Order: sequence, then C-alpha cells, then structure tokens
Amino acid sequence: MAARTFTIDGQLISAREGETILQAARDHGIFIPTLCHLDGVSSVGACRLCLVEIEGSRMLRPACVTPVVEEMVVRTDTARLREYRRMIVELLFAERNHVCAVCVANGHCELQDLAVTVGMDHVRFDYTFPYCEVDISHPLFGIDHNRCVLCTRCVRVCDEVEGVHTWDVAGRGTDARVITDMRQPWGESHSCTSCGKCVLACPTGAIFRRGATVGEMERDRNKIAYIVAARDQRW
Amino acid sequence: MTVTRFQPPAPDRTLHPSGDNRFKLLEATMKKHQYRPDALIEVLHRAQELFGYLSTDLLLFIANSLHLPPSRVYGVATFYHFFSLAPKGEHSCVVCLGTACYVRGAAAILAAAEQTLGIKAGHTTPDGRLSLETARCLGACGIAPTVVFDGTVTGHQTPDQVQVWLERLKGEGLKVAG
Amino acid sequence: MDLNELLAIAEHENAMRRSICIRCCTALGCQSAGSLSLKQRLEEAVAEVDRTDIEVMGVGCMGLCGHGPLVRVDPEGTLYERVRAADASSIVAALDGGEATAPKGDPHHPFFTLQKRIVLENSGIIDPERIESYIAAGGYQALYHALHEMTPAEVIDVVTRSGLRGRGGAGYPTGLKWATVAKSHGDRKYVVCNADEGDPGAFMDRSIIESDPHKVLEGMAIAAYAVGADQGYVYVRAEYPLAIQRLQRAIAQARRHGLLGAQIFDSGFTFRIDIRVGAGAFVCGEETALMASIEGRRGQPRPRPPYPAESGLWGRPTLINNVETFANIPPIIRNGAEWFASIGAETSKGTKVFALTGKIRHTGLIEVPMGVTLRQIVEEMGGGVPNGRVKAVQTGGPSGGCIPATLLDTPVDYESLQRVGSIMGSGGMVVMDDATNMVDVARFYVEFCKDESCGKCIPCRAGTAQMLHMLDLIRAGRATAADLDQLEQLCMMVKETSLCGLGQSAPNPVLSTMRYFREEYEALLADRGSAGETMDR
Amino acid sequence: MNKLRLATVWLGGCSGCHMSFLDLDEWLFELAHHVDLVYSPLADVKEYPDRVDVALVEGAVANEDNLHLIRQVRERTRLLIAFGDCAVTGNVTALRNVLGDPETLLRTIYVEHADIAGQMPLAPGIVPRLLDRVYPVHKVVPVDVYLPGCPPPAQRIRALLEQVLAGGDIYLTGREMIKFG
Repeated sequence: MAARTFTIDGQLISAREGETILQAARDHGIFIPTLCHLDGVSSVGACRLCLVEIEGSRMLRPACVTPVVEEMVVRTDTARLREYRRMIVELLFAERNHVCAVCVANGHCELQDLAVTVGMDHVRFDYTFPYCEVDISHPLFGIDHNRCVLCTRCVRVCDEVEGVHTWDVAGRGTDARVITDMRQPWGESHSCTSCGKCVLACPTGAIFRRGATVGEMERDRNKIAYIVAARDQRW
Repeated sequence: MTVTRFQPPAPDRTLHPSGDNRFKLLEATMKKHQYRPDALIEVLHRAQELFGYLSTDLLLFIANSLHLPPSRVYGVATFYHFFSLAPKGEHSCVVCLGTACYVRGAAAILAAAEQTLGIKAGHTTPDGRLSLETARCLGACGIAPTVVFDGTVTGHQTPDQVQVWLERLKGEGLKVAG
Repeated sequence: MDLNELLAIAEHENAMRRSICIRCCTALGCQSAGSLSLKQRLEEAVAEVDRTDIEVMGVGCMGLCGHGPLVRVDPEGTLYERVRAADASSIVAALDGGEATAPKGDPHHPFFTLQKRIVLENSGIIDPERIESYIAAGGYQALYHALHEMTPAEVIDVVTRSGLRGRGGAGYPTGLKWATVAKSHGDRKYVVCNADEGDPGAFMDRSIIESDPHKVLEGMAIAAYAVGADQGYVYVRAEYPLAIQRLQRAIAQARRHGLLGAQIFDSGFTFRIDIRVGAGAFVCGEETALMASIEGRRGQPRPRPPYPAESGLWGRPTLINNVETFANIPPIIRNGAEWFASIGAETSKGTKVFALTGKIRHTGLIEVPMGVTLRQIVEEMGGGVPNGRVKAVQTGGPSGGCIPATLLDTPVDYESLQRVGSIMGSGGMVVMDDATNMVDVARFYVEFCKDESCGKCIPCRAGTAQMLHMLDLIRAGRATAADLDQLEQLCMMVKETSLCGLGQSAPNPVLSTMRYFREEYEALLADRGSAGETMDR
Repeated sequence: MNKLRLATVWLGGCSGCHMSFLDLDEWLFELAHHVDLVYSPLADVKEYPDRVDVALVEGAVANEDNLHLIRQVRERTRLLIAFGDCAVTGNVTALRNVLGDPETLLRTIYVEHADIAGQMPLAPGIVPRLLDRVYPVHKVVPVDVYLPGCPPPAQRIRALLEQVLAGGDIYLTGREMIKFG
C-alpha cells in the first residue's frame, strides 16, 4: 500500500493510504481525545471530540473517519479545539446524572478521564437532572441510563462483533435511549446472548457487571479488538 | 457468502393467524416490497394505517417478517414522529406550529385547545375520544394559522374555533367527559 | 412513445380546449378553503347555462394562497379571490355581462407582475392531474431532446453552463454535482428527489408537486440519463398527502405513456421512480439522513466524505437534488444554458421560488429572478405589513437568520444573504412586524431544532438543549451578561462542531437575532448576582 | 508577616471534604504559621467575619441557610474556593433534583415511602426551608477557584493551599488535581 506523508502538529508523519488521521496520530504517539471510537468496531464520528483542524478546510474534521491525504497539514491541539472539546465534555456532564463519586466506573471511566484531559474543573452549563432509569433485570449485567453518553459502542459491538443486534437506539435527541429488543427489560431480551461485549465496550458506568460497587467496574477494552483480530485471521 | 442473521424466537404470535384481515393486508404490503428490510418505513406506515397505532406485538410481527432485529424496528418506529406506539383518540385536533402559523398566533390557539379539551398537546383524553396534537408545518402557510380537525386542514383559525369544533362534535352525539 | 405521438397528444389536448377557461385552484391552500366544492359548483353552473365554449379546469397554485380560494377566468384573466361556492353561478353569469359576487383580485398587482415564472410556468395553468395537460404545455419534449439529441456529457455541460445551483439551501453548483455522480463508478446509480420540505413556513416544494408533478419527474429523468442512473426515489413528507397522491398519479401516467420505465422514448434509457414517504423527521432533509431513511433506517446523518455522489444509497453513487432544482431542468434543456444564465444575478442564476408568509398583506408563493431585493418582495409584492412596520424578514427556516428591516435592500442571492447572517435556504420567507419579540423568535427556532435533533452527535443533541435552556433563562429575567456571552460561545461551538447541517445551522437564528437585535436580549438581563434572587421565591 | 485570614464553610455536604482537610495532619501546623482560621465548622465562630482572604466552601447550596451564608461569604471574601464535588457540581446533594421540587420530594420520602404514620416534616424556624433545587456554588455566586474531588484528597488540598500561600495565579490541572469523584 502506498505511503502518505503529512504533518500533525508540525510533526512529519508517514501513514498507509486509507489510514485515518486518528490511527496515524496514535501510531506516532500523538494523543487525540475520543469517546465514541472503539478499536474493533466501525467509527461513526458522533462524539466530535476528535475534531481536528486541517489547513485549507473551513470545516473541522473528525480524525476517526477522515483518511490521511498526502501533504495534509493537521492541527490537533489549538486553542479553539481545546475550548470546543471542553464544552462538549461539559455538555455531556450536564446532560445526564454523572455523579462520579457514587459511580461503579469511578476511576476507570473514559468520560471522567476526558474531563481531566480537557481541563474541566467545573461545568459552566446548568445541569439538567433528567430522570433516567436503571435496569438490573439481567442476571449478570445492568444498565444505568444516568451514565449513558449515547456513544452507541454497545450497539455497534453487539451488531458487528457478536452479530446479534440486541441493542439499538430508540427515540431521538435528548430523549434517545439505548434499548434491548423491544425496549423490554434487558433480562427479558430474547436475543441477548449474555456475552458481555457491551459491558467491555461501554466507556462509562452505564453498562456494568452486577455486583460491582463504586469504583469496582474495571474492564479490558482491548479484548474487543483482540476478538476481532482473532476472528479475522481464521479461515 | 450469505449470512443469515440469527432470529430470536418470537413470542406468542397469537394475534396473527387469528384471521384478523388486517394482517393479511399488511402481509400483502410486505410481499409487494419482497420483504425487503429497506421497506420497513413503508410497512410501518401501512401497519399504522391499518391498526391505528404500532403495538409491541405488531412491531415484533413486522420484525420477524422482514428479518430485522426487534431493536432495530423499535428504534426506527420511535425515531419518526409520525409513528405512534399508543392508541390515538377517535377524533383529532392538530394545531400547526410552523413559523408562519406561529407568527400569526398559533400558540394562543394551542393554549385555547389545551384548555378547552383539558389535555396537553400530544395527549388523548382519558376516555380515548379526542387527541390533541401539534404539527411542525403542514405547508399551508398561505392560510396560516391552520388547524387540522379530523384530517381536514382549515385555515385562518382563531382560538375559539376549537370550542366551535368541540360543540359540533357534541352536537353529533359525542360524549366528552368534563 | 416517440416524438410524433407526444406531439399528437399535445395537439389533441389543445384541440379540446374551449375558448373560455375558468381555472379553479385545487392546491392545498385553496382546497382547505373549500375549492373542491367550489369547482363542482362552477361545473354545475356552466352546465346550467348550457355553454359549450366554457370549461372549468382544476389547476395548481396561483400563488396568492392567503386570499383563496382563487378562480381565474381566461383568456381575459379576471381574478376572483375568496370565492365561495355560492359565488359560482354569478362568476359564470359575469361572462354574459352580469356582476360576480366574489371580490375581484388585481392581476396587475406587483405580486404578479414582478414575478418571473420558470419553475412555476405551468402552476395555476395546467391540470396537474392529467399528463396530457402537461404534454400540451410542451412537457417531456426536453426529455426527448436530451435522450435523442444530446449525450449525457452534453446534458451535464448545459446544466453546468446554466449556472444552476441547488435550490435546497446550500447552493452547490448542480452541474458539478451531476458531473461527480456521472464520473463515479457503481454497478447501479440512483437519483433522489428531496421533497422532505421540513422548514416550517416553507411550502414551495409542496406547491410545485401539487401544481406540476410531471415537471419534477421529467427533470429527474433527464438527470438520471445524464448521470447514468436507472432508479429514482422521491422522498416526500408524510405531511403532504395531496402531493403524494398527485405524484403517485403522475408516475402511473408517465409509466403508462412510456415516459418512465424501460426504453423511454424508444431509447436504451430505462428509469423507474418510486415514492418514499417520510415519517416526520426534519433531519431527513439532510442528504445522508435522507438516504438512511430511504434504506429503512433511523434518519441519522453520517459524516461526509464520502459524499453521496460517490457512496450514497446502498453504497452506490447517488444524485440528490431538491424538487425545485429538478423543476428547473426541463426549461434549461428546452431553452438552453445561455437563456437561463441571462436571468438572475452574477453568482446566482435563474429564479427562486419563495413562500411569502407571516405578518404580511399578501401571503403566498412567488417566483422572482435572483437579485431582486427583499424590499421589492416584502413591500411591493407582499404589500407590506398591515397595521404596522416590518421588523425583520426570516429566510432559510431554522437554519437561516433574521434580517432586520434596515437591510431590506439586500438582493436575494446566495452570497448576499449569507453576508447578512442568513441563508437562501429552501425558500421560506417569514415577515415579522414590530410586535414580534426577536428573543421569542430565536427560542421558537431553537426549540424546533432541539426537538428535531436526531441525537447522534453531542454538540447538536446536548448543545441545542442547553441553548433552549439558556434562552428560557434570559426570557425569565434570570440570566446575566456573562450568560449571554456564554450562549454566544455555545452557539459558535455547535455551529462549528456538529455533524450535519441541522446542528451546524441551528445556532443561526440565535446568532442573527443577537447580531441585529441584541438590545432585546439585553433588556431581559438580570443584574449580576441577582440570578440567585429567584431562588428565594 | 500578615497571616492570611482563612475560612472553611460547610454548606450542603457530608463534611467529608473537611475530614480530608483534617487528613493533612501535621501539615496543618505548617499551615497555621501562615493563616488565621477565622471561621469554620471546626471553630466556634457564629458570624461569618469581614475581610476574609480565602474561603474553602464545602457543599452545595441546598437550603435557605446555605443561600444566606454563601452570599455573606461572597461579600466578605476575596478568594472563594469551591471545595469538593458538592460545591463544584452539586454531586450527591443534588441527586434530589431528579425527583422534582421539595414538596414532591418530601412527600415521596416522608409520606409515600414511610413505614408507619408518614407525615410531612415541618419545623418552622428550626429546619431551614429547602430551595426549589440544589445548586452548585458557582450558580449562585461567582467562584474563583474550583477544587473537585469527593473528597479532594489531602495532598490535593495541600497543593492548592500552597499555591494560595505563594500568591500569584492559581492553576490546577491534571488527574492529581481535577479528577472528579
């Protein structure tokens, strides 16, 4: 495959044709924040945290789905991007009830980490305090919609890796919720295989293993990429 | 390689083979579209037309027929405003809240309608007789503000017209609680 | 079907015409005011006087919807407004020197005389329910011409040189889009007509389809020939049942006449059109969301590139244009690129159809050459605001902005409208008078966008919700100057980071009203620190 | 040398932040060289004094007493520090906002969910009235510095206070300083 040479933040980088800016940046140790991206499943460009500036382009581009182009000049860390990323993270914290102190994922949460990354010491927007349900009808797992950021990683991993499509999104806008089957309690879902991949995929404390208490919900997200790689290499 | 998607076992399909003719009509629509998954929205339109609303069982029936995961069908049905997962009233009053209607006082009409009917927009009276809804724009802006009474678009409306409509329905024998 | 047969249909249709034609509008606006029973009464009245030189024809929109039902008696062109069924016999009697009881309209009013009708050339003239009526007006000749006398490349060249730009809002050059689709490789290609006219306050597309559906189909067929597509979809809103019905009828008629389907005009060109009915989602006006909806999925947009021209419906090259764009195609092919390019403004060629509504004397549908000023439209054609003054003109719907009265001399073209903080949009033009509160207007649009946000990307989903909340704080007198600045920053963020056009333009109504009517926001602000006061209750 | 006049304030919170402050152990002696503690739940001062240099405010604004006090604090303090997650975000204290206004909330908890003889708690003049909802401090008065954490670890508090004592701009960044929870 042809190589592409371009710069990220002034650093000269060579990448394979068809590679995304995000992949190329990570290969070279350049950090770009992400949330809806998950190695092993398709990218949707929805969280907008990986937006980067590309010289000559008026629009900001999501690094996770934008392929590299020869001689492109990418900037990942400008004042504008930093401010926008912080605002996006603040919007998420204000949108639902993310109370780190009493969350199973405290200390192992991608949203919490993002807040640190973007320098969020407080949220300037008003919190909305919506009423959200907690579903612990499944014998092994639970879902707390208070913590859900609608990244759809569970939807994609269930569809693309497990191949079941138990999860989808119902409703729209701020009313959107991830659902199982006909929005019945998870435990009553006919299609769920209880494989637990959605638990691995979830970036926050939304989908968790039952029995985990505050701060205990750790997971190995590399497993998803491992499963995908292992499967791709088989006959 | 063709992949056949795992289909979860359907719950009791007690209502389908019951001889309800509407299912046959729905089947005909799906057949016309060769049971293609991309016809889902067309099929949902037809189902709502036949049944008045989309019940969980009906959605499951469609999911199974089109070989789609239930959550996907549910996700689509709840994405679009046009689809209703709950029964609607026998009579309906739809107040257009498009810009042209808004500028010409649609908000006052809606407020009057809510007061007259005693329900909030998007709801049905407890007796199931009347539904009050809002629309984003009917494209009848030239005759704004507009209200749709039982499917008939009427223009140049005023807040008291809802009362007039209700009186007419009562005159036609409709019993409305309260 | 060949050209001779087409001309024979036209000739036969013209021979059927009577010397006097009473045209009665049967588009949605007038139908809602009772024009169907009126038309029936007119037919009965004609039968009663037993005159074979008079006919009654149901036609599409005559434009002045606010004064409907409209009836025009041709050839002298007498216009009657607000006609009731009871007026029918007097209108017929007036042809014999009697006095009609319906109020007369003025066909020489600027509302009519300042128009330049290309897209609407047949609106209010032909019977939209009969293909013969369209053919008699020269319909489908452009398609014949394209298929038999032009190569696809030549068609694209004509469209490119005409300077036509997309009428859906963004104004992307149509020829360029076509050329991209034509160049793209795929085992199949699609042509999609976007009739998901979601902008509240806009009804151009509905009116075009209701008044002249075949013109849109002909435009689509020419486009399909040019780009190499064999399947078309019209994606139309469920809120437009009459338009859907007329489209269905038109497609069936065209198919029967061999103008759609296999081997059109005995050429090797095959093109089918199916209707896809939307289900109430504004975001489906965005092309990637629209395609998702056609595929039977949630109408959620996806990042571009890849553009639909390269990877659209089912991953194949797809051309998406809106109704008005397609309706411009047959006249361009018929009259040539130079003709079209000679109309309009420097960077915006041709005409634009606007739905003129709001606090204005004459509401309805107009088609004007690009480059006329807002003042001409609002004051001359629209007759200004009854009992008041124009405060602002809103163009572009929820994606557009409010243009203050001081800028009424702005010419209507893509660039000028953008410069003053609005957009051309699809053609909604809502006039607001000085009784209108602009903060309320901004809130109205933001609430709309919040309700219509699909929820996929965070800036639009959560950002519009916060914008709405902050506007409510302002309106409740609970916001400070700092909050106003924060709202402005939030707007900029949502504009620059949202995934699709809905989110990217959702802040426009706020930003434009803040720009021109900031004092209305400031008048509502609380003093610093007093925001807490309301907590005491 | 002029000592800084330091206050610590306890609004709607669990006092865990104060506990964490006490976890500074012997460093508190060091601190005492530089500050006078002029107001604190740990000290017996009834009225919030004037001319306070630095205030560490724990807890969210949940009731009328909190509201009254935080306004006094703001008026009389140069550097107001939102101290801990409740002050910064509302945190656990604000969880009640999900359940609605105070009337509904109290009815749900003390009447509907009561085991026996449920009744609305009413003690005018003794128990302060709840505000319509719980607010983080910066939604009521301007805040100068935010110190997240539930509670902020002692070392984080120390790092902040060292910056305060050093004068100059205060700049908190990184996982050690601004991680919530």
